[in-house]
Order: sequence, then C-alpha cells, then structure tokens
Amino acid sequence: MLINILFYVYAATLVGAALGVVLARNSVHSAMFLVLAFFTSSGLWLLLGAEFLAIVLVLVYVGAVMVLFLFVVMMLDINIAQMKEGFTRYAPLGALIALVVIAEIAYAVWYRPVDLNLLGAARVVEDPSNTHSLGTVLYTVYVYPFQLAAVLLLLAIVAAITLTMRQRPNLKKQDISAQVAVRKADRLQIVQVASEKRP
Amino acid sequence: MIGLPHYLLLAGIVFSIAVAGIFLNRKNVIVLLMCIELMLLAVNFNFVAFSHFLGDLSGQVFVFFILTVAAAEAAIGLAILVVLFRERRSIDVEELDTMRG
Amino acid sequence: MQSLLLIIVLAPLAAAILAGLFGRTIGRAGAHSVTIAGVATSCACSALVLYRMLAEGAPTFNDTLYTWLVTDGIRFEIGFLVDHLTALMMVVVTFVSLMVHVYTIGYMHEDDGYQRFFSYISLFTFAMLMLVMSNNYLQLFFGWEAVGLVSYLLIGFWYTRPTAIFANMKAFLVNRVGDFGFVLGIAAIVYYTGSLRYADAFAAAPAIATHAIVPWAGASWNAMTVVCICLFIGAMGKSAQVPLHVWLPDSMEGPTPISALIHAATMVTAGIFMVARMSPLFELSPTARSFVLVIGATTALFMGFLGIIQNDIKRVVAYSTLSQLGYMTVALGVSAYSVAIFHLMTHAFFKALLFLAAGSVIIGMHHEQDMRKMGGLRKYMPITYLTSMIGSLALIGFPGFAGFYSKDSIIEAVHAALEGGQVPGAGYAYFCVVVGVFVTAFYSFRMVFMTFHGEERMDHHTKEHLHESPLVVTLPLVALAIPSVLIGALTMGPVLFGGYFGTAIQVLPANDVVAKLGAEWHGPLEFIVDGLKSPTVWIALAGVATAWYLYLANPALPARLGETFAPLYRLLDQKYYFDWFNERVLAAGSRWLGTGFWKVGDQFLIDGALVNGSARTVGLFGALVRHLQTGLLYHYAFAMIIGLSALLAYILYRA
Amino acid sequence: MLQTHLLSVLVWLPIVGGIAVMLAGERAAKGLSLGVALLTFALSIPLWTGFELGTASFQFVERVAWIPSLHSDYYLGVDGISLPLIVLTTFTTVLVIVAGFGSVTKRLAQYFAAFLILEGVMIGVFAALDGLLYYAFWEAMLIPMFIIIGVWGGQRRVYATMKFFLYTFFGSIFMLIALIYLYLKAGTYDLGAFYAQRLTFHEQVWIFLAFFAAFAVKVPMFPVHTWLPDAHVEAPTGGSVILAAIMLKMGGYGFLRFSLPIAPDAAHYLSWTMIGLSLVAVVYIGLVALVQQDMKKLIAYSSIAHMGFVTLGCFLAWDIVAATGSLHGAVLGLSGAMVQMISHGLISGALFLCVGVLYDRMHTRDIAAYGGVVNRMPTFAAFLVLFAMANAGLPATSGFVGEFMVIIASFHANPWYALLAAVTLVTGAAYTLWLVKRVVFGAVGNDEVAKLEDIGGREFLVLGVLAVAVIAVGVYPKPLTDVMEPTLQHLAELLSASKL
Repeated sequence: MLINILFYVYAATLVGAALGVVLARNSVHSAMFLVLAFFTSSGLWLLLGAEFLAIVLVLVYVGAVMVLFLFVVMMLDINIAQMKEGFTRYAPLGALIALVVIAEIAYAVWYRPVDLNLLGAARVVEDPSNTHSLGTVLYTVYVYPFQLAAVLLLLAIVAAITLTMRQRPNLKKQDISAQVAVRKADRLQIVQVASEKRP
Repeated sequence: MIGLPHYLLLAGIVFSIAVAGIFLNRKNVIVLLMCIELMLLAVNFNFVAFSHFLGDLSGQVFVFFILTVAAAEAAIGLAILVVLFRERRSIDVEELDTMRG
Repeated sequence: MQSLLLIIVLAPLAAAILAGLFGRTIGRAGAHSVTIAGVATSCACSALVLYRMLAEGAPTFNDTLYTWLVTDGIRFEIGFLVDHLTALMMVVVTFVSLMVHVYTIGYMHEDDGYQRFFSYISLFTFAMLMLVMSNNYLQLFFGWEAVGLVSYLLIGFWYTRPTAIFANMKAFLVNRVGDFGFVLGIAAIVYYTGSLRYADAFAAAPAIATHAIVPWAGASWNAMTVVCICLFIGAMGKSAQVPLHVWLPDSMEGPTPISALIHAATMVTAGIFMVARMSPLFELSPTARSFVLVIGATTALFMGFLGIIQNDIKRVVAYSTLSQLGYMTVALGVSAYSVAIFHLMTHAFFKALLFLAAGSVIIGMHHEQDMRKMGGLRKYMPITYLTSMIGSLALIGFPGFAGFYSKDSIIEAVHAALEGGQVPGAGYAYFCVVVGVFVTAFYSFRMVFMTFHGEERMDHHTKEHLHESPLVVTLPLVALAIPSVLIGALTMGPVLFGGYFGTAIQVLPANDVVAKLGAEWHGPLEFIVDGLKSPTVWIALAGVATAWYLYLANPALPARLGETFAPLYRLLDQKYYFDWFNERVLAAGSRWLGTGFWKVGDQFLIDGALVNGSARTVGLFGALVRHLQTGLLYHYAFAMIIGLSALLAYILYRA
Repeated sequence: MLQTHLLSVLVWLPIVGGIAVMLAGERAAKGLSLGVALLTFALSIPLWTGFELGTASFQFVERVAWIPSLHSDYYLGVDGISLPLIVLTTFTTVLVIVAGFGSVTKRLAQYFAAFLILEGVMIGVFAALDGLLYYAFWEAMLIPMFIIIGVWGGQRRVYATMKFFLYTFFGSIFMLIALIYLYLKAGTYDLGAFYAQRLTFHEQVWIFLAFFAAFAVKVPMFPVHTWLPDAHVEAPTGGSVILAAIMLKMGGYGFLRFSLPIAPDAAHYLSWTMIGLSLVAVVYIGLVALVQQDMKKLIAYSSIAHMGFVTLGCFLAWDIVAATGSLHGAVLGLSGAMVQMISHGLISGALFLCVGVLYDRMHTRDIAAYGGVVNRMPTFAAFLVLFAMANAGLPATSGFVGEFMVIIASFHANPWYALLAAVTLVTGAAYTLWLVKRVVFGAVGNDEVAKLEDIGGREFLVLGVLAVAVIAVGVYPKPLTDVMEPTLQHLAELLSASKL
C-alpha cells in the first residue's frame, strides 16, 4: 500500500517536472525541473529494486550532467524575453499530439498486456545486493561493452575539449623552454660609456 | 498493485511530453537537449521496469550503458552549443536552418 | 617442289622486309640490290617450275603448308596449288616485276623514298604470288587484300600530294566494295561445302548448283549464281569493271613503275585470274556468266571512249587498261577462260611496256604528263618511241603482234558464242568488242601522234634538256618489247588449243567456244591471214587513220568537234558522272546519314532523351522535394511524431 | 604451390603490388610498378603453357569456403574462354604501364597503382567461378576506372565518369538480382550449379534480361553505348587502352559465361533481337564513326562496331540450327566472337596508344589539327597505318580473323546477316582510312605539326610489341583457337540443350 502511494506521488511529481521542463519560461528553471525529474525517477527506480542505478542517476546526472547544463545556461548570455515567443501558438497542437501518443501507448499497455512468460527470459534469483549482482554481470558477460563505454566517454571528453578550445590571438603565455634557453647576450648589453670628467 | 503497465504508461507519458517539448520549443537549443535527456530517461524507465518484472539484470546493464552514452552526448552537445553560440551569438532554433534544401 | 615454291614466295618477302625495316642501314644501293636479287630468284625459280611442268611433265602441286586454324571442323589453311595456270601467272608476275624493279632504279633515283618504294614493290610481288599460288579461298583473300594494301600504299607514295592521298583512299574503298561481295561469295562456299579448299568447292560444285537461296518469300535464286556473282563482284573491284572502275584512272597518281606493275600488268588482272580459276563454278551458272559478259562488254567499250579525250599520257594508258580488262572479262563471260588468260599474259607485257615507255617520256619531260605540251619526241627519244610504237601496235591488235592473237581470239570467241547462242548478252558483247577495236586504235595512236609526232609544243627549257632515258630505263623497255611482239605467235597454239591448262580450267562441252576456234586453227601465220580477211584488223587500221587525220593532218579539228558535240564531250569529260555520283550521292549520303544517326540518334534521342532525360527527371523531382527539407529541427520533430503515432496506430490496428 | 595457386597469385599480386606502389611514393613508382606488371605477365605464361588442351573442364581450380552462410566460395578456375582474356589483361597492363612513363606527370604513384589494382580485379572477374565472387570483382573493377578517368581525365571528365559509372552500375544491379535469384533456386553460388539448374521459360527470360542489362552496357551494344565515346575521350591514354582492350570484353565474356549457358531458351527466344542490335551496331555505328572529328571518338565508335561482331557471333547458334538443322557453324561463330575480342583488345589498345602519342605532343585530339604527320614522324606513321589496316580487317592482321569467321558463320544463319555484317568491310575501311588520310598523310598541316618529333625508344617498344602481336595472331591464330575450341564446343552443346 505504501509502495502504491509512493508510486503515485513520485509518478505525479515526475510528470509535473517533465511538464515543467517543457513549459518553464526560463531555461534555468527548466534545468531545475529536470533535476527534479531525475530525483523522482531515482525514487521510482528504488521502488523497482534498482538501487545502484538509482544512485548512479543521482550522482552522475544530477551531480555532473545537470551541473554542466546549468553552467552552460548561465554562461551563455541569452535573452529570456524572446525565449518563449510563438510558444502559445503551437501549444494546442503540441498538446494534441502528445495526448494522441499517450492514448496510443495507454491503449497498448493497458489493453494488450504483455505475458512476461512468453518473453522467455531466464529468471535469475537475485542476489540480496543489487549492486553486487549488477557488478557480477557487468564485469563478466558485458566486459567488452563496458570497456567500449569507457572508450566512448574518453572520446566524448576529447571531442568536447577540441570543440570548445580556441587559441586567442595575442594571448600572453609563459614559454618555459624559451626562458631556459635564454643567454646573457640576449638580455644584457654592455655599453662602453666614455668616462666624464668629474665636475 | 502497481504492475508493469503502470511503469510503461508513466514512461510513455514522459516520453510524449519530451517529444512535444522538442516540437514546441523554437528558441532555445538547450531545452531541446534537456528534452532529449528526458526521452532517454523514459526509455530507461522501460528497461528498468522490464528488468524488474522479468528478473533479468540485462535490462539494468543496458540502462547503465545508456546513461554512459547520454552523458557523452550531453557533453558533446553542450560543447557544440558553446561553439555555436560563440559563432552566432544566439542559440535560436529558428535560425539553425543551414541544412535547408 | 615445296621448298622451291617457298623460295619463290619468301624471297621477295624477305627482301621487302630487309629493304623496309633496315632501309636506312643498307642504303639505296643495298635496297635495290636486295630486292632485285629477291625477285630475280623468284623469277628464275618460277621459270624453273614452268620448265619442269612443261618439259618434265611435273604433276600439279597441291598441298597444305600450314594450318591457319581449325574450328568447328572447318580447316583454314595456307597452301599452294601450282598447275599450268599458276605457273604461267607466276612467270608473268615475277618477270614483269623484275623488269619494273630494274626500271625503278632509273625512274626513282632522285626520290627520297627510294628504299621504301623497293620494299613496297617486293612486298607486292610476294602478295601477288600468294594470290595466284593459293589453293584455297582464305589465302586467295589474303593475297587479294594484300595486293590492295600495297596498291594503297603505292598510289599514295607521294603522300604530300592531296590528289594522291585522295586517290589511294578511293582505290582502297572501291576495292573494299568489291571485297564485300567477295567475302560473301567465300562465306557461301564455306556454307555449302564446309571447306575453303578449291578442290572441295569444285567437287561440290554440281551439288551447290542444286541449292537455292530464298532471299525473301517468293523469290528463289540459284545458289551457284549467287556464289559466282558475289565472287565476280570482288573481281569487278580488283579488275576495275564498271561501275567499280572509278579508282583505276585516279590510281595514276602513283609513280609510273607502279602503274605498270600493279595497275596494268598484274594486280588488276587478279580478278580475271580468279574467275578463270573458278571456272568449274562459273560454268554451272549461265546467269552469272551473262552478268560477267555484259559488265565486261560495257567496260570494254565505254571506258575506251573515255580514253579518247584524256590529255594526261598515263590516263590514256589507264583507260586503255580498263578497256582491255573489259575484253578479258568478256572472254570469261563466254567461257573462253583460256583466251582471257592468254590476253592477260600478252596484255601484261605490252601494257607494262606502254606504261614504262610513258614513264620514260615523263622522265624526259621532267615529270610533265600533259600530252598537249609534248610532240615530236621521236627524234629525242628513239628507243622509247620505238618501244611504245611496238606496244601500241600490240595493243590495237596489229597482225603479228602479241595483242593481235589474243584480242582476235576474244572477238572470235564472242562471235562463236553468239552463233552458239548459249549466253544471253553475247550480241551486245560482240557489238561492244568490235566497236572497241576502233576506239582502241584511235586513242592509242592519238597518244603516239600527240607525244612523238607533230609539232614540238614543250617549252624551251624542257626542250634543251630532252634526251633519251638511261640504260636502266630502256633496258626493261626492250626486254618487254620482245615478248610484246613474239609471245602471242609463240604461245597461242599450245596455250589455247594444246590443252596447256589441262584440268586447271574446266569448260562444259556445250560452252566450249575455244574448241570451236581450235577447229579452225592452223598455226600463227594462217591466223594472220584469216585475220586480214576479217573486218577487225581493218577497223583497227581505220582507227589509226582517223587518229592520224585528226591529230597530225588536221590538228584543229578535234577542238571544233568538241564544241559541236559539247554535251557528249561533257559526258565523257565527267566520266559518265560516276565520280560525281559516288562523291555527291554515296559518300556524301553516307556522311549525311552518319551525321544524322550521330546527332539525332545518339546525341538527341539516346543521350538527350534517355540518359540525360532520366537524369533531368530525377533532378526535377529533387527540386520539388527539397522544399520539404526546411532545415528546422521542430519540423523534423513534428514529422517524426506524426510518423511515430501513425505507425503505432497501424500496429495497434493490425494486432 | 605456384601451380595450384597460380590464379590467386595472378589476382592478388597486382593488387598487393599496386598498394605497395602507392606506399612507395613517386620516386620508386615507375620501377616497382613495371616490375610488378612484368612479373604478373611472366606468371601468366605458365598459365598458358600449363593449360591442358582438348578439354572443356576448368583448370587451375582453387576452391575454399568464402562466405559459408551464403554458400559462396572463393572459387577460381580458367577454361578456354577466360585464359586468352587473362593473358590479354596481363599483356596490356605491361604496355599501359610503360606507356604511362612519359605521358603522366600528376600523381604518378597513384596512377600506376590504380592500373595494377585494376589488373588484379579484372583477372579476378575472368577467373571467378562463383557468382558472388564474380559480382564482387565486377563491381570492384569500377572503382579504379572511375578514379583513373576522374583524376587523370580531360576537360569534361566529371560528366564522363558519372555517365560511365551510372551506366555500368545501372546494368550490374540487375545482374545482382539475377545472381541472387539463381542462388535462391540453386542454393549455392557455384557456376556449375547455375548451369545445371532447370528454369522455366519465364524465369529464363527475366534472368537473361537482367544479365543483358549488365553485359550490353559493358560491350557496349546499341542503344546503351553512348557512355563509351565520352569515357574514352575524357580518359587518359592508359585508361582508354584498358577500357577498350579489356573492360569491353567483360560484356562478351559475360554473355558466353552466364547468359548463354544459364538461360539458353531465353537466349534462343531473344536471339533475333540480339542479332538485330549487333547488326545495328555494325552498320549504324559504322556510319556514325565516319563523321567523327575527334580521334578518340572515332576509335571509340569503331570499337562499338567491332564489338557488334562479338555479340553477333555469340547469338548465331539458334538461327544456324533453324536454317541448317545442325549446330555446324555455331562454334565457328562463337570462336569468331572470341578471336574478335582478343584482336580488338590488341588493335584498339594500339590505336589509343597511337592517339596518346600524338596527344602527348600536340595536346589535342581534333583530327583537323593534324595533317602530314608522316613527314615528321615516319616511324610512328608506319605503326599507325599498320594498326589502322588491322582495324579495317586486313588479312594477316588479327582484325581479319574474327570478322572473317563471324561473317562465314552468319552466312550459315542467314545470308542477309552476312550481307549486313560485311558492310563493315566498307565502313570500317572508310572511317579508318579517312582518319589516316587526314592525320598522317598530306603536306605538313601547320606549324605545330612541323615541330613534332618521331617516337622515342619507349614508345617504339610499346607499339612494336603490339604490332608483332597483331601480326602474329593474324598470321597464325591456331594456338589461340586451339585453346578455345573444346570449351566452345562444350558451350555449344550447353546452349543447344533446352533447360525447360
């Protein structure tokens, strides 16, 4: 019963947060709504027993990705007033389409329930610890995809840096090798000055 | 009792909202990226739900990978966005029509 | 025997290759020495072969040298057939060739292409020998085309002259029209016999004659007639019969020795030789022989007319060659194959003589060929004058000279055929050859009178340098003059009536006009006496007298006659408009057609409509569809959603 | 080792060599590529000498599983049809490489590499006995050629390459469909299984038409020939040579290898169309060639007319049976077609090389820009006249042999065919001599011509070797026909037996 209540609360919050992402006037608000959506999803995943993923979602998404989003949103100088122009004009059409798709999905999942037994998946007895069992699978069966995912992340880092790095002209930088290679003759000029008589 | 259909429907609703968001949003590319994140979240929901009700961990492993890809995508997407803004001083979706036929 | 024959063939070839490829190394003297040595060897060996055949009764040689290829059970071979007919041709070819080689030393001694020239004429000798010695159609066709090639190269020998390179192309193409028929004839023979050998074709000849070809529904042609006419079309090209004669007068653009060797004595007679060789086939098709007869008669008379109005000395001789070839063809048409060959032989000597004499005149005149600028040359060039007089007398058939025997035999043979009545068209042919005698005599002596007699019309400078040609030029003249006088009287009996040809020439008894002549044959002297009783000799003399009157006694008259009969003159001057027709209608027509096919068919229809048309359609479609690509993200998203929901709806509906 | 894997070596040696040339760079390119080409040619000689005469079966067979899931094998072998073409390929490539030494200046290493790779792939096409393998080589062949024309081509090379590529690609897609259909029927891509596969009449017609689309474009037959003049005109000399000498033969080879034995009843049913198109090629294209102003275009059109003889020879068999009641003469037509292919390979290659020699000096292909070349270049003129005569089908040159055989064979089928085919004697001579007359003969045409220099040792070598080959085949073609005869006899039996 508690789980039911929790589910509905979380679900409602999630839907609300999603709407907020779409409808918010300020993109900072959108981002904050997205954070909310992630939090509630994490809660729902806990209900489903996916503890590890729920925590990862919070740590990685809320902690890293969303911070990145906020960072970019705030860094860019965006004119908020203009941001929602034309929104109301298309809103009814957007809502209609969303409703149609939702109706179709609802029809599909509600009136044509899936017989899970037919899917023929092997039911494994779960280890008490979700993290432990996930790790077992991840580092045995899926070890190569796991490595590939790591490479992908590396690539993403390299790509992001290459994209955003720029060489500013006339930027003053320290050139250590040039400093070390310098010789006395380069800097110091000894001038022979004719001596003057003492006044 | 909360069953699989509940979760699936929830995921469907979130997905639809995100799609509508892409359609509705005409000014801000960042919100588009956020909508994509939302869509991926909806997909992940399905995976986790099926994984739970089938008792098969593969679904969760896939969510793990999707999270990885989504993080990468977000990083690169934002990098592109920054470069774009640097070039055009705007992230207006309506102005991004270089590919017009 | 086989090695002897190989030497005959290969000696000129080897000499040609040496002179052609290493001409620069061996020098001018080297080139003419090696080629003359080659041809002389060949000539001596040919004489030896003929001697062995006649004196020792050596059997006919018929053997394969090597197999060219075998496929589908058909053997394509290279081989020799040497019987009396071949042996005769070999001697004639190599002898005339040898004379021309020697003569060339004098004629071409200032020319830059000296080695090249010797190489070509030796190559020609090789090709011509391959042609006459062949025992199968493949090799015959090889020789046939190879002599055509050398003729092409030699007509265009002075390649910087536009007329020469036009003439050589014309010669090759007209010959190719003939070969077109020839190849079809050969294809037909292979079709009916499955073999390319003469022997097989002759053996199967009666069987071929029973077949019919149905060209279209309702028509039926005798297979033998088709074969023979096809082969004869080849002969028409090579032996310059109307209407494929147009190349021969133009071929006079080549150096004179060539005109003598190729375009008078040997190559142009290849067609005559070929028909004689194919006598077992032609005997079985009266229609084909009739065709041969009419074509030959037309050539004999009407080409003679053209000789009357020519002013170029070589062209006069060229038209006389055409006319004489017509005579030979007439003889073939009445089944007098041996007479045709006999005339071929005598003609080879005296026509080569005439050409070489004309060449000698041309040397003397510093390459001036227009007879209107000559005259009175006899005191400057006595040997040349004498020999050309002999040649002309032989040509017109003056009693006792070689041409008399052969030409009179032809006329007699046609007469006999006319009486026998086996060949349709014999009456026309008889008319043509008899009138032709007058025409021949007229233009021959017109040439002699204009060149050697009368007023000296050359300019002062030329006159100062006039002198008799050197020994290398006059020697061949003399050497050819002797047979031009004697060969007829010496050989007429054995060649025509002595069964010389044996089985080489086969004539059906019903068609055998030569046998009828033989019944009245009592010896060469009696033949002269008989000849004097017949009108032809007097007709010839009348021709000479007319020429004398018009060009010596009353030289102003020809021009007036030309004005009086202006349309006729123009017709002759335009050579019956054959060239006009060929150039303006055939050549221009095919070029017009080609341009049409190219511009309309290829460029407009295929490329324009089909290829680029479909490309343009795709482009047009793309131009329309591109408007869907706005480049705006939310449009794509919208399309995606619509598509997604429609797909979902469809799946739900189906399930 | 060498005996059992000779074909593989022949296929892969030039490809590997080509890659090595590309890596080795400009300086080593000439020597290395010539070495590879010569080695390949040398290795193709044991193929000829080791070839057992008198049998129609495939020899030097190599077979290992390639794509087991598709039942496709790496299956190579030669018979009397493919052997002469393979040797022609290796021979021509050597000449093309040597000819490229002086005339190519841009991207030398890539140029030679492209030709070497192309050589290997073409040998693969001729040697493949597995449908899928054949298709792979067939398509791979397009790429180097595309690059050769596109990079080293003339002014309008982009148009020409697009046309070339799209035309051939269009055709080969249909062939792929036919191959897949045959695979689904036979369960394997083995060519022998395709031969043995029974097919209904309708299946045969569709399969035949699909193959026809590919091969007719390649030959090229009227009316899908218009890519050829453009491609030739724009291609560099070497490209033109390979295109004319070998790539066009792919079409004729395809007819003999695929269309005829796999769909004999359809070929029978459609033979009148094929013969009609061939004769149109001979007559129509002959006339078109007569009015060309561009040397390469003229030779290109003459190629189409000559290839008309190849297709004519291929499709005569049924008419011969209908006219005479026996197969006698059919093999004559087939071997005439084969000889014509080899001969055309030599002659058209030589003619394009001759044009290349002139182009290198004058940088124009316009016939009107020449005249009196013989005055300045006598040796070259001699070669050109020789090849021109061979092109006109003069006996004792290779050009005569095939034409003669096909004309005789076509007389067996129908005298009218022979009549139309023999038109080439006149038109062929007309356009070739017209070219010779205007380019070679005459007084020196202009100042440019007056500055010409005769061919050097390298060019002399290339043209001389070709001249020897042309005359050798013309004087003694028996070795060539002996190799082909058993295979063609077998082929005639295959195509005379109905598959219904």
